[in-house]
Amino acid sequence: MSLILNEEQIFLKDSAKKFAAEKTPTKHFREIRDSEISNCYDEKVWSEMVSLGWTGILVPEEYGGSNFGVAGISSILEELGRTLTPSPLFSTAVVGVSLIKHANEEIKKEILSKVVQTGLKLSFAIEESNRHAPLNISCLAEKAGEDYIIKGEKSFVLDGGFADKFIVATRTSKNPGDKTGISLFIIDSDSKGLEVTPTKMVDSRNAANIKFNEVKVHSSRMIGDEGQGFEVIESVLDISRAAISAEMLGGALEAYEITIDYLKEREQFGSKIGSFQALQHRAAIMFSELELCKSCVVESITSFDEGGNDSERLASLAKAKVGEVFHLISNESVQMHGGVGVTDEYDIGLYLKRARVAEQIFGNSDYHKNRYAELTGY
Amino acid sequence: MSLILNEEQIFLKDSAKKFAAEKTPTKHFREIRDSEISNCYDEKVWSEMVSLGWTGILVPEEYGGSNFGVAGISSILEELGRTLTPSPLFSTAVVGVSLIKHANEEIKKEILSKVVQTGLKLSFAIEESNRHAPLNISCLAEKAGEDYIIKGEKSFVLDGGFADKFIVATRTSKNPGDKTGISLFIIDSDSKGLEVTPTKMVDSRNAANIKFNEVKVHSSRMIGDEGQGFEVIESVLDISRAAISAEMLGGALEAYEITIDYLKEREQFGSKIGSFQALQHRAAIMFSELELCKSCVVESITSFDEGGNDSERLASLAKAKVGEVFHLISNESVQMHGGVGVTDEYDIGLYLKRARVAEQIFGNSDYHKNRYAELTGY
Amino acid sequence: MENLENFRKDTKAWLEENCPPEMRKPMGPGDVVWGGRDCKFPHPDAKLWLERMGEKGWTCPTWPKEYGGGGLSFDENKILQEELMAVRARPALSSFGIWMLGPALLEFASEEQKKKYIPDIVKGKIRWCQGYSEPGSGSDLASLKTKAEDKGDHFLVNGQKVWTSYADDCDMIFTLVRTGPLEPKHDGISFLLIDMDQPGVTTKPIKLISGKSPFCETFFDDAVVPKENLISDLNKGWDVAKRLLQHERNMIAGMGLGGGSSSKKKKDQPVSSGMATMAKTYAGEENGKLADPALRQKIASFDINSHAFSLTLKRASEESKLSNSGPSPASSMFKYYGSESNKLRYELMLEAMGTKALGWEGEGFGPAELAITREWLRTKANSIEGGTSEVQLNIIAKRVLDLPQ
Amino acid sequence: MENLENFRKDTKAWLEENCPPEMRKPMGPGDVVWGGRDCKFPHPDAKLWLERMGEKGWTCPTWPKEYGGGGLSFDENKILQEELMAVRARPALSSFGIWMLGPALLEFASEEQKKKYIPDIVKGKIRWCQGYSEPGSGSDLASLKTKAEDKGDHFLVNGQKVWTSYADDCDMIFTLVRTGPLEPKHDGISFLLIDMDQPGVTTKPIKLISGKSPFCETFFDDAVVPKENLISDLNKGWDVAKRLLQHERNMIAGMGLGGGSSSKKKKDQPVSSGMATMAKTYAGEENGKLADPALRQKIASFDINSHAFSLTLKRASEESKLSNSGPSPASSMFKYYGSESNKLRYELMLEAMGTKALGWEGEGFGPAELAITREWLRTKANSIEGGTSEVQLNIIAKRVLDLPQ
Repeated sequence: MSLILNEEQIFLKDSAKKFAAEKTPTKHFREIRDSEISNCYDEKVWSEMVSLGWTGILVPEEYGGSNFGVAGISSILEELGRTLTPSPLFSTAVVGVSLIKHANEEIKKEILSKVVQTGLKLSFAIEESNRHAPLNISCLAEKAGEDYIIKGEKSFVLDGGFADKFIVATRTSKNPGDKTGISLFIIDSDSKGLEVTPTKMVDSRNAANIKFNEVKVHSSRMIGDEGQGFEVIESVLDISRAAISAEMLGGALEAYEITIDYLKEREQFGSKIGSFQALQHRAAIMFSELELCKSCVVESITSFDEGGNDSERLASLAKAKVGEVFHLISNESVQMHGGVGVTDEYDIGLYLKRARVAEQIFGNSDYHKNRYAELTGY
Repeated sequence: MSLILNEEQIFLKDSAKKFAAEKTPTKHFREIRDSEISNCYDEKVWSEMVSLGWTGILVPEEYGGSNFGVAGISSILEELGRTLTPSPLFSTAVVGVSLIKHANEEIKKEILSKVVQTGLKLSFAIEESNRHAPLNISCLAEKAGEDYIIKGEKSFVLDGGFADKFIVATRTSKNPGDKTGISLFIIDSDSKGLEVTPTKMVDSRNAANIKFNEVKVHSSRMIGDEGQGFEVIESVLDISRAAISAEMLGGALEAYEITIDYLKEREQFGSKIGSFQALQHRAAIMFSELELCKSCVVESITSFDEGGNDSERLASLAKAKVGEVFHLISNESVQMHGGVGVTDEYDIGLYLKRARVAEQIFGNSDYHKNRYAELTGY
Repeated sequence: MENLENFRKDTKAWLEENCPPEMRKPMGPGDVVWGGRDCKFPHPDAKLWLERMGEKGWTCPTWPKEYGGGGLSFDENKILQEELMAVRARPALSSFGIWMLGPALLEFASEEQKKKYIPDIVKGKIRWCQGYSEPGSGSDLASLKTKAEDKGDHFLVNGQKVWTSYADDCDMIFTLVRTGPLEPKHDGISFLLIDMDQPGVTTKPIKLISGKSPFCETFFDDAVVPKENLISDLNKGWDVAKRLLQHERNMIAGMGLGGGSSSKKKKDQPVSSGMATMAKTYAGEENGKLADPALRQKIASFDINSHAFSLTLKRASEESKLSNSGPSPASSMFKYYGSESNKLRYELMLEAMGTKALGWEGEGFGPAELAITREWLRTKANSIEGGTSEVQLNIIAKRVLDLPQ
Repeated sequence: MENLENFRKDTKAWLEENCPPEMRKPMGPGDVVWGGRDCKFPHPDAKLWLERMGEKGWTCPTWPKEYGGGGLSFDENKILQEELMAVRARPALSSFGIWMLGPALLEFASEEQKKKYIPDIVKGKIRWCQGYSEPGSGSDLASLKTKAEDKGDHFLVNGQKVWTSYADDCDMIFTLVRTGPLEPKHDGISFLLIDMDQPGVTTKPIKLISGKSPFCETFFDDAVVPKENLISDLNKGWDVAKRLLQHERNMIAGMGLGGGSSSKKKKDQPVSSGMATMAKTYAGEENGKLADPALRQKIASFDINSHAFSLTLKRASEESKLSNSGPSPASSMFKYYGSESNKLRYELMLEAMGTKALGWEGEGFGPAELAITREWLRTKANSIEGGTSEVQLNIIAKRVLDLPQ
């Protein structure tokens, strides 16, 4: 596994860095947050992302994508994470596209090309409780002739408030907790009986609660085979965990750098506070932990593209480690800022909020420690 | 529950402090350790403890004791813990006496008076595996007429290498893990078939592995009723956990104070190392944690004497907390001493060793956190 | 003792007659009475209740009678509080004047000043806020720069304060200002009372990461302050400040105590842990155990520390009663541990609640859930306000451990 | 490339002929060959093997041929190491001369000194130890006080060194001594080679908390050192020292890597964690999971960090290859994290083993168990030797983070 990005990936990362600096500095996030737009993303920015080809990075060339791989899109997310860029990129270009890639040719042609060309927005409806539990699916899809009728509820559906299409994990047989019997469907957001309630999260992003009131979907809109959805889910989740870890790393690095700058600048008791040894040691520990995170993330995001056979474990490792460190850094950063750290005026608190939401996406640190241990055989 | 010792307890504590300073400073421990005495206690010192009445503190007055209570003996142990005083006091006067107090009148008369007058040494054989598991008793006692025949093995028997009498937890019915079916017997150390192998621990104390090769014991030597031993065990263990927590607190306080003194004295880079803020903060955290430990210990040790109804939980709380803090303090103390901290010449490393052994006595911190949660209903 | 029993009887009777029925109902968040020139009362009975209590001086029961206080002894006050509790009386008045300024005036003000200000505090006529911190001086409070220039019969004040709670609703502010040189910094500070009802004083609310807050920035732009508003001697304000800060520290330390700690076992009642009960609701249970073993372990650690901490507060108070000593430097330990513990409490609640703790507003979350999320963010300030955790550790190292500086 | 293939062929052939069969067996702890005037060989073949390897200069393969080294290129050395590994050859020589002194001499010594000392290091004729630390100067190495007085043609050395490994078995010691003033402290230090076979040099072993150790105290009492034993210029020894310390730091950082880290997953092989496997033996398992959930969580955290750390070492080496740079100040991070991680590894092993990890000697414990207990104690020195963790954090803050001093 390479631990250094290749030229192509470095190019994407640099472009994203430039993009974030010019188009989506944290000021952009604040503007959206404080505006009346409840969607928490900007159409114009999204169009620009689409025209830069970012939605097609995981899309094979035959459907108009660039196939630049998980490391490519993750490098972009890391840079966007630094400025807290709000966009449907993760939900659409990582989670959504990875799911659709398991669908039949017809669907792929239809949806992937639209994602690449027009920025069609996708959202994955999987969670049903207040913590990540991909096996605990009780949302029911019952066969009725050529159709399935979906009944049930989903929560914490990322970017669900404005998605064009949902991919829904349903149960077509067996009981909640069973690995088989799970099937995936593609549902249009304007489907009859679909009740989407956007929720406003502490990080000002959008997630949704969804009710399926007997939503009818044609069997041709199933991804993969009936009852075999879980394998697809796990592999897509691992890619998504690696990618969100990269975004979190970006946020953690930025929060850390903002704080180090503050330590160099703020004076108390006649000295820069960065000269106080207790803070120096804590800063040095943050540096060390971030170095470890960088390694985990780069290993995890490159493992998919290089066909590694340990991607599940590395994804859990990265998500667990980065989650813990972003938690640490966000707390330490606010504390080291003192009074201004808890004001809305300073950016540092925004990272604290984002850290906790991102921590919960597709499994928090304890979830992944546990999974890591299981995959390692203990 | 009182959080301040009464006059009687303060008197005992002061006497013990004086005793430790005069008779058993750490030099005394070193002398025994480096001598050929494998027993790791000094007969003369033991006699003096006996003549001070310390072995009778938990013994009712009718058997010659003072009945000064758990808080009394624990206060003594705290002071002796400061100088790492090696003696059979804990095994005999706390664990042993508390067990014997549940025996019939005849046994009490016989044994308790000898403990008080001649310093008869008792030892409790309970553990069978490498971690504390008071329910997992498979050492068998089979009835044979008026006798029982004991077969099985015990390990980590504190002060077992030189005890005069053992109290053994055996199974008379049911299976390991069952709360009933456990019976306690008193066995003379010269019993036929009893094979005692003293072990030398990292803290230079003595523990023993014991084999029972069909050891015959008369049924009159049973403590309490057949099969009802577990209730006795749990109540004695809780007293013992509180008392050993007090000893550990003494060790932690001393290690901490030695270290604070060292910080005030050692110079590096032209300054006392105690002036370095990073060390100051770590020292202040140690102080805070020790304050919490003092409170837990005093609450726990007084709860037995005051007839509190929450003694189990408070004992687990104290053992869990003090175990963790002694662990922290012993590590920090050695580190803050730098190079000399890892030499045998300095005392500080002795506390590190004692901390780890004491941590394992009757359940380590995780064991007691778990038990605390269970007793609190989660 | 007979006197005390009489006092209890009289108090009981007085409360029976004078505490209005409305004032015996549980309080909502909008029901606090802060006093002041434009005091807003949630209910006419609240006005009545304040007037009656103020008349007796029982808003400040132990303050001297000559300044309008209740003049009660320690034991009498204990009885009063018990009887107030017994009828579930609401506090007649909440006030920084009572909590902070009053005790400082009693210790440091002139006879004239005491006569002028204390009765109004007791009766809630003036609403006070505090003005210590400045944008440039957080932990290093003594480096403050707000300047009071001597203009003969008055001072002219220029500068800015931050973290002035409720300043936009207050009548007057007690402040630390610089009247002397910047160095040595502790020697040029004075304690000044400033009327906010003048063009030279303006305020601006501060928005926190947790949302709206009572905190404001307060700006002084040629504010005029009569000389007689100086408390204690010129340039001796730091002594007043130190006493007030110590007081504040003790108040905040108490925050580490609420909620999560497992309750004391009562005879024949099952013990319980608030945090664990809540966690079970969100994370489920298996055979009576919290289903998530990692979370369970963390909650057990928290409960143990929380219990040990409240026990330590109790022990310290028993010990200080025994030795008859005032607040010790160890109060820094309480401030440190209490605020860190409170932060941890909310982090654990967040962890237990999972995505249910991630809401900001609107649909999809219960009001209690939203409140916890906001409070989680609010707790981040606990280890900063009233002296940061770092400052507390410095104080412990210096004053308690006596480590070299 | 053709040359390299030839080199591999020749090497293979040479080893086949010259590496004695005894030297291809696994080593026991007593089988290390340290060289020296009174070198003890565990077997006659060890002597033969050292002579043959020394003759070719392959004990120091990349050192220049003119000083007895192997003169091999980077790629040739890689091949040599691979071929040595292929026949499982034991190291012919272990030596602080090779690890520490040699590189310093190559960089700082005069031509004459190189000719005199380096060939003997290569051949293992002289056994060296290092003398830096003193009882008064631990982290603050530059405050050392051992004094070398100029006596015309020689120095007279007085003072004491500590932590001199194997000093009681060594022939010579390379030391830092004070030849100039105490202030500024870095400017009065010189690097001196001292023959230990003289009455003015005595040694005394240091007993550690883990038991016997190779460390000694070394005393200089009018030790005589010829002027030509000064390396680099007078009072310029600190430059040599800094380089050596950096080198040492990198060596120690590697220690955080062993044992506990979970192994890389091989195709169709189950992954495993050494620590977890061991823990299962002692703490049992339930449904394939380690029975103790708290311990399991801690081991998972450890394994994750351990994996992340070794990955970071690898990444740093890839990056430095790419940028062609030498060791960076970030090596302090490796020293810090590696030693802390190694301490934690042993604490976890102790926790897993329960009372089985509490033995000191004698019956009742297996040899592996006793070794772990001793090693646990030994690891406590990891975060002290070669620069304490505190010093490493200082360096990171200063050199990497560029925080104000």
